[in-house]
Amino acid sequence: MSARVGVVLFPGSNCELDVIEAVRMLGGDGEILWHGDRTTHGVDAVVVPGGFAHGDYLRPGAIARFSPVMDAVADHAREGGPVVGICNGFQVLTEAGLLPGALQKNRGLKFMCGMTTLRVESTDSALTSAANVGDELRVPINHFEGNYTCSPETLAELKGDERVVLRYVDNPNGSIDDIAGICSAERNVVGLMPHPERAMSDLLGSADGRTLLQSVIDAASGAVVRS
Amino acid sequence: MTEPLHRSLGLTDDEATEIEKILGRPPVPLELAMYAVMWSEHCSYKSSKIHLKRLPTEAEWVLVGPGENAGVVDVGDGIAAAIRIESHNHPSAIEPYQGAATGVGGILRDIFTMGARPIAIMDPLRFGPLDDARSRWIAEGVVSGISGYGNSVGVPTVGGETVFDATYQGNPLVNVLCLGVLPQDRLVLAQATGAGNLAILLGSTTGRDGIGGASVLASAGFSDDEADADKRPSVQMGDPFEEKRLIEACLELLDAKLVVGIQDLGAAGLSGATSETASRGGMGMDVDVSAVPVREADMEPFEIMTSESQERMLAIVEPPDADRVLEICARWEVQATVIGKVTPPDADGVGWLRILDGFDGEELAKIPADSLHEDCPMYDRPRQAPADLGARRSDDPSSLAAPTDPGADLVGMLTDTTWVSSQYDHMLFLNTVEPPGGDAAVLRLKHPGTGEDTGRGLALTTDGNHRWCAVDPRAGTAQTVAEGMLNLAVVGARPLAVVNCLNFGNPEHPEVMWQLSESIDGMGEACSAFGIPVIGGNVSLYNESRGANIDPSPVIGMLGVIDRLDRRPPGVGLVEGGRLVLLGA
Amino acid sequence: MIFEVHIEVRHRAGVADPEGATIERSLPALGFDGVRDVHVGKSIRFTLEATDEASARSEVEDMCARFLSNPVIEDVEIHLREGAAA
Amino acid sequence: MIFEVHIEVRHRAGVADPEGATIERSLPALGFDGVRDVHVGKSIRFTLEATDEASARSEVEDMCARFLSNPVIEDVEIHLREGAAA
Ligand SMILES: Nc1ncnc2c1ncn2[C@@H]1O[C@H](COP(=O)(O)OP(=O)(O)O)[C@@H](O)[C@H]1O
Repeated sequence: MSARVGVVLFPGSNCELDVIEAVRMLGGDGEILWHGDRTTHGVDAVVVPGGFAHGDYLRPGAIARFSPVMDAVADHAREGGPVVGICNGFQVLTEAGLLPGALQKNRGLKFMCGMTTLRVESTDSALTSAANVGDELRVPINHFEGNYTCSPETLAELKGDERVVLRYVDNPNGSIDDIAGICSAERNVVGLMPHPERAMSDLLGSADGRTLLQSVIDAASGAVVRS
Repeated sequence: MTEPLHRSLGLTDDEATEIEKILGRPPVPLELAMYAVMWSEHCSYKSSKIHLKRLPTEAEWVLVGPGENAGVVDVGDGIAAAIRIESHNHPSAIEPYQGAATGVGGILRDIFTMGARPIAIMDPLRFGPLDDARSRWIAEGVVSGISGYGNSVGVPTVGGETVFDATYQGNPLVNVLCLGVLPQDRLVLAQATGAGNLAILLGSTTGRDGIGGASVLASAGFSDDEADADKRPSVQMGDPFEEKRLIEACLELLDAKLVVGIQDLGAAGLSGATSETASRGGMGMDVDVSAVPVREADMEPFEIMTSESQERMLAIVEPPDADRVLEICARWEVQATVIGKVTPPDADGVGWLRILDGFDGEELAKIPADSLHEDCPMYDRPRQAPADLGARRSDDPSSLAAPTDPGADLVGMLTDTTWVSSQYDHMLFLNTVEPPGGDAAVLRLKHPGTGEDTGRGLALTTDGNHRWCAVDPRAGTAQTVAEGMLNLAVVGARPLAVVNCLNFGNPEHPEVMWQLSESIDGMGEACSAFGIPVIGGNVSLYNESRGANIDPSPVIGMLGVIDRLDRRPPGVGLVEGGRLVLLGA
Repeated sequence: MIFEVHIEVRHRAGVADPEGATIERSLPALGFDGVRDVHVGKSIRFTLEATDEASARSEVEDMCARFLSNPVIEDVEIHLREGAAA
Repeated sequence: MIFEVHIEVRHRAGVADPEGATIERSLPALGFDGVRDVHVGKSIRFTLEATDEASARSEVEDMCARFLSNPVIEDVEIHLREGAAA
């Protein structure tokens, strides 16, 4: 049976169908999780996709994190299920307290859309298990508020536990310590600003996102034994 | 006030007489306000319509030509493409961010009104020179406005143009093109049919913004507060989040076949949407102005009927479906209110638009619905070639001193527009094969219903050249069409349709009318010669800059189809040792 | 003299405030019921060196009109206070 | 009772304020020289119905901590005033 990946849809999300298309390309089953539902409908993995949930009004993720579905997502995470937040989804997960830190406006105060190169720093996470440490992946970014920040203590913890899973090779947005993606202490919750679903085929510029989403599908199918 | 009301509303004496003839009595101020917005140049095309008629508009694959909210063509596999271009020049000159943002919002509504999901935006932009501080402020604001709205609403901006020239100082051009795709059986028209059907207003509340010309009514005794009039902002705020929910709700309503017709609220607000849907359907409509959800207390009927508040749609629904419509809207958190009822035409076949204070309440206005957008007098304004045309044409480059370093001059003329396009999401929907930077944007064509890849592609380009057109608007516009063709050809696309945005100066100046007319003929001749129909467009007049008309600036948008994406030409990458071959004369 | 300047930039009356409206709509779901009329604006603080209060004020007004706000859609409220030397 | 609430949301000390920095950098070019220490924050205003001032204040504090600000990067300043009845 193929892995069931639930993709959360808030009003204002816009990458949900792209993620589902990408999951299907890898043989997984993608389905929408409506923000108003109180359940994840038993999916194997949850992706919180990109977009502008609730218009990003107040702060990105600030309103979305109170959605009924988010309690179910938190339960899923607590039980060890994979949860990946992409872009706006990363912002939602930090607001919800499922990941530490916060995402501020880009250093240049401009929205940025374009290709970046990411370096895989740890393969011990639901998003990077199929990659190798040191791999350089070309994956696009698309955000205004992707400048990751956190307290010095949090940063020390993230680094000490190798929870920084992806770094930018050329930091585009001012993120502290070049951070592009981090994971939770249990390594099953991951957030990243770049969009792996936009790097699924050479026709569109890069197929390097496959490795990342394949890791999610592997985690969903239980192929990866969590440490 | 000494000036008669109709004049302060922008209507001529002859137009006022015409209105009185239509009604058989003097209009009340509310009626006059509705005519004034609908008979404005912007809504009625009264100076350009007789010329636009000369454009070729037909081809086998055209499903909807000019006149509807967007043109629609058959692109095969049961898929149709809807396309339209619009200008938001004047609002962008005074509030660049919101002016451009609401321009994006408006063009998107034109597309999803047709049942199409908007999949791409293009933004041909023209600004004054960058060393002018105000032009810089405008350019930065416009680009962030398009970025802020387009990215957030979730439609990628896949290309455009950026031109800086003194002719646009003080009067930038902000044109926005939108492309949408739809399963052919989802195509809907903006019609109100079926007496007894309900008109449901969807989306944002109605505020005092953008009442524009009609605000003189406030000082004409409609409002107690004299100072009220200048409190009315003429610029609207865009709300991309509201628009995103509207798109999803409307497409779901259309998929569920719950609407008979649907129309966006554009420049003439409710006056336009109610009268247009009614008259297209050959019907009348009763509108309960008191039912319209308003943003501020004490709004006058004329304010409600002419407000340009953004992010609103009018859906015509059969009564048994109303509950499901309201349910779907509630799910998307879109406000939905029954504000009107479709009425049958009278014995003479006239459909009446009645504005009521409560369906059983006082009748505030009663107008033949089609008179608002069909009976506006059309003008054949005087035309004359500009006096300096000879001088413009005899300006001979060979009289110039030879450049000492042409290479440096060429490099100096290049502008890296990635500063613009990197601020736009140009990748959403996983379609963008050729991103901004190429000759034309190339998009994968997926079936909008099933998501299935057809292996084919759509190509889009926008082009304009005001310098050519200043010298010879006819040949310049024809050349622009040819440039569009070439841009499509080099990505391997067959052209299917042209849309255009005619940005010109003051039509009351004979040389501007001459330029407009010549330009239209040049476009028509080129499109006929190439066999490409013109399926829509927009005319923006009164573009004046520091007392002078801008150079004639027609902008052409062209849509093409690529039969096999995997076999398209490789693009401009130069390969060492390769040979350059120049094709054509 | 050094002044502490606080500027509040707000939407003009009649201009839609989508952000405020969205926040207002979401509050009841979080258990905050009695909130009405939410408006979101910008708050700008800085110190200004000027010869006297009148010239400080006129400079700030000029700054607001030309740069910090767009009077077409925004109103400003200016607070000025003689402050501690920097 | 009805309260008028004004909340100023600011960057926490030590958190970069690129918007403030950008304004500060661009002002001299416009002829405004004496401006220093520019900070840009958010200003949120609303009316709140509550039984008394203490409960109004604690409700607003709760709202700020849980929703209106992100304590990782932001501080708030709360102003509360008994207002005219709605
Ligand atoms: N305003 C814009 N928005 C998005 N893309 C733009 C914009 N301006 C220019 N571009 C992109 O940059 C590329 C180069 O633009 P331009 O210099 O006008 O090219 P050309 O000379 O081929 O018309 C084009 O692919 C165009 O799509």
